[in-house]
Amino acid sequence: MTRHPRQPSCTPAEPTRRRRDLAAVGLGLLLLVATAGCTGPVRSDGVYASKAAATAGAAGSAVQTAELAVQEAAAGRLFSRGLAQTLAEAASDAGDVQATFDAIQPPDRRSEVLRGQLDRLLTPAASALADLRIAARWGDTAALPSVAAPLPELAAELQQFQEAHQ
Amino acid sequence: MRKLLEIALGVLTAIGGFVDIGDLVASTETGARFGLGLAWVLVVGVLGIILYAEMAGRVASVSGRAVFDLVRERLGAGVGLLNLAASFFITLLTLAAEIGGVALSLQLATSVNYLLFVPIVGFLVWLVCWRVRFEVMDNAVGLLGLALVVVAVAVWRAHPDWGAMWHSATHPVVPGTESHTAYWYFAIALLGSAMTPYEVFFFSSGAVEQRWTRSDLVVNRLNVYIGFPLGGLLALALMVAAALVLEPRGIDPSHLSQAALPTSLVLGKLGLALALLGFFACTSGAALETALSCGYSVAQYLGWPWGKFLKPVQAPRFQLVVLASITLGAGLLLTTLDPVKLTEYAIVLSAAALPLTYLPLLIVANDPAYLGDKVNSRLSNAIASAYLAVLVVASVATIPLMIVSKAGGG
Amino acid sequence: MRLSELLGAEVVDEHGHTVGKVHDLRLVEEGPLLGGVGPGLRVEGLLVGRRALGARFGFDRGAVRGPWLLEAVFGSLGHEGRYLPWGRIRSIQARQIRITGTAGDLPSPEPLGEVPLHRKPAEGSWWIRK
Amino acid sequence: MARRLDAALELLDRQLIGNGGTLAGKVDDLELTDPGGNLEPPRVTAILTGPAVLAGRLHTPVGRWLARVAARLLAPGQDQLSRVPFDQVEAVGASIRLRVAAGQLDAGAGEARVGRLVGRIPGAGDAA
Repeated sequence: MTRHPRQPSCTPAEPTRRRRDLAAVGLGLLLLVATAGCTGPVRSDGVYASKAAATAGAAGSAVQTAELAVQEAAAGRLFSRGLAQTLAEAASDAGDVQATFDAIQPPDRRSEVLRGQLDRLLTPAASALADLRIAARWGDTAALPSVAAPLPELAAELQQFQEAHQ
Repeated sequence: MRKLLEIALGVLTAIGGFVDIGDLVASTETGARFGLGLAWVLVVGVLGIILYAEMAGRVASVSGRAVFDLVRERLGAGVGLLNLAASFFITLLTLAAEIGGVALSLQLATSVNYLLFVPIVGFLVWLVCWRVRFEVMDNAVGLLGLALVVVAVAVWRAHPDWGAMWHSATHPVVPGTESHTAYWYFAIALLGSAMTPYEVFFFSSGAVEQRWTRSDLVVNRLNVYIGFPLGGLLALALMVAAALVLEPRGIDPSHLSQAALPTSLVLGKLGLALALLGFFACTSGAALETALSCGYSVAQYLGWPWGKFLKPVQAPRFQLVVLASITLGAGLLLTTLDPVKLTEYAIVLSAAALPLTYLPLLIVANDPAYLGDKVNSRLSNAIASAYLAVLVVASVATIPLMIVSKAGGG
Repeated sequence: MRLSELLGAEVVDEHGHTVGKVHDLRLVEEGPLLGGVGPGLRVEGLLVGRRALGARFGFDRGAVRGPWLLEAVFGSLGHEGRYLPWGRIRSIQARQIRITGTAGDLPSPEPLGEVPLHRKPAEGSWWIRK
Repeated sequence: MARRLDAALELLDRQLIGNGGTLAGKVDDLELTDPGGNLEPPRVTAILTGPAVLAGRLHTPVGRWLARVAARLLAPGQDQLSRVPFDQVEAVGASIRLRVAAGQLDAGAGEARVGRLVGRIPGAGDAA
C-alpha cells in the first residue's frame, strides 16, 4: 500500500490482474490459517494412526487433569468451586475429543481395528470424567476418590497407545 | 524520599503489569509440552521488550511523542495505514482475549459461566478507561498483579532439582512426543507473547500521559531494566511450574484452570486464591492497556487529541474508539469463541506483526531531530539490529509454521 | 495542484526513457508571501529515484545515523536518486512529468543544507516566522 | 543561504498543533500554487488535513475505503477537508504549530459532532 503507483513498464491490464492474484493468494492464506486447526478427511492409515495417537494424548491430558484435581481436593488443596470447574472442563474435553475422533472415517480395515482399540479406552474415560463432574457438582466430595479410581490405569493405557502409534 | 517511593511504585507496577493472558497461556502451555526446552525464548523475548520499551520510553520522554504518532511520520500515510490496520486488529484480538481471561478467572472463583461475566467486565473496563486517573489505574492493577509472585513461591517450595532444570533449560531438546515444527511454532508464540506490540504503544503513550520529560529518563530505565526482567521471572515461574507438575503427567493445558493446578498442588487453597487474584489482576490490567492502546493507535495515526489526562469531551474521538473497541472485543467473546484459543492466535499474529512496530521505533530512536543527544548508543543499535533481524525471520516464518504444524496441534 | 499529485509521478526524459519516480519535493525558503508574515516556501526541484523504500526514512538525506544494518539496507536503495531542478520540467500531466535533456545529465541530490542537529528537540522548531 | 526542506520527509504526515496546544490532525497533503500558471516554480499555499484528503492520497482500494468510512463516520455529509493557509503556520519542527485553534478547522467538525455524542455520557466533562 505505497503512495507510489505501479511500475511504468506494466500494461494497464497487468496491475489489475496482479492485484486479483494477490487477493486470491491472500484469501487462500486466510482460509488455510482458518482451517489450520481443523480435522480434514483422512486418506492413508498412517495419517489415521497419527490422528489416533494425538486423540489418545488429548484424552490422556483430560484424564490426568481430573486425576490431579481430585488428588489436590482430597488433600484439601483445592476449593470445591475450582474442583468442579476443572472437572467440568476435563469431562467436556474428553467428550469433544471422542466425538471429533469418531467423526473421522477410517480409511481401511486396519484403521477400523485401531479405532475399536482406542474407543475401548475413550468411552470409559469419558464416562468416568462425566461421573466425576456430576459428583463434584453435587458436592459429593467423599465419593470422588472411588469414582476416580480407574483414572490412573486409563491414563497409563492411553499413554501406551499414544506412544505405540506415534 | 518521595521520588524514591514513586520510583519503587513504578518498578513494582512494571513487574505486576508485565504478565498478561498471552504470557499465562504461552508460558503454561510451553512448559507443559516442552518442559524448559523453550525457556531460552522467554529470555530472548524479555530482553527484546526491555530494549525496545526503553527506546519507546526515551523517545516519549524527550520528544513528547508516542510510538504510533511516529509510525505515521516514518512510514507515511499508506504503509502507516496498513500498519495501523494490522496493529489495531491484533490489539483488538488481544483485548478480547484479556477480557476473556478476566471472565475466566471470575468463573474459576465463582463457578458461574464466564460468558455471563463478559458484558460486566467489558463495562467495568470502559468505566475505568472513562473515569479513573491514569496513575491510579496503572498502579492499582500493577500492584494487584504482584499476587502472581505466589507461582514463583510455589516453584520454590516444590524443591525442584535446580541443577537438572538448569541443564534442561540450557540444553533444549524437542520432546519425543512433539514435532520440530510445533517446537518452532511455540517458540514464535512465546516471542509474540513477550514482545506484544501493544506493550510499547501503551508504555510510550503512558509516558506521555504522565508527562514524562528528560528528567524522567532515569525512571524510564529503572522501570524497564528492573521491572521488566522481574515481570519476566513471573512468566518463567509459570513455565517452570507447568514443567514440574503438568509435563510429567502429559497434561496439555487448554484452560486457565490448569495453569493454577501446580500452585494449588504445592501451596493449597491460599496459594490458589492468590494465583487466581493474580490472574484476575494481570488480565484486567492488560484489558485496560489494550483498550486504551486501540484508542491511542487510531488517534495518534490521525493526529486527534488523545489521552486520559484530557477530559473525555476534549478527546471524544479517542474515547469513542476505546468504547467501540471494548464493545467489539466483548462481542467477539460472546460468539462463544474459546478465549484460550483466541489468545493463542493473538500472540502468534502479534509475532508476525512485530517488525511493523519495532522498525519505525528503531529508526526514530536514531534521529537527533527527535532525541537530540539522547539517540541510541552503538551498543544498543547493534543489539537492536540483531533483534530486528530475528523479528523479521520470525515474522516471515509465522504463517508457514502455523500451517505446517496445524497451529501447534499434534 | 497537490503535493500528492506529484509524489510517485513518473519522470520521463526527452528520449522517452524513464528516469524514475518523484520521491520528494525540495522546498526553499522564500521571502514575504501572503500578508507579509514572514517567508514562505517555494518548490525548488524534485527528488527522483527508482525505488521508494528507504527514501522515506531519510537515511540518504536526513540526520539519521545508524544503525548500520538499516543504513546498509535502506540507505543504499536511496543512493541512485537524482535531483531534478524545477526549470527542466517541460510538462506535467496525468502523473507523468516530461523533462528536457536526458536522465544522465541530472545531478545527484545535495544533502539538505541546514540540518537542525543542534536544536533542542520537541520545543525547538527550525523554521519560524517572525 | 536560504534554508531548504524536503516536503515529504519533513512536512507530510507531521502532527498539527492548534494555537491552544490542542492536537489538530496531521498534514495529509500540501496545496501548491503555480503563481504564473506557466510552470513557474509553485509555492506552498496551504496545508490540507482531514480524512477526505487522506483518502485522496491512498492508492489502494482498501486504503481509500478505510479513509472514506472514517470520513463518513466522523462527520456524515461534510466535506471533511480543512485548508490551513500557509500564512497561518507559525513554526515547523518535529510538529507543526498553527496560528489558528484546532476547533476552527473544518475537519474539526467531526470532533465537535462526536463530542456532542460523547458529552451526553455522564462524567464526560470531568477530568479523570
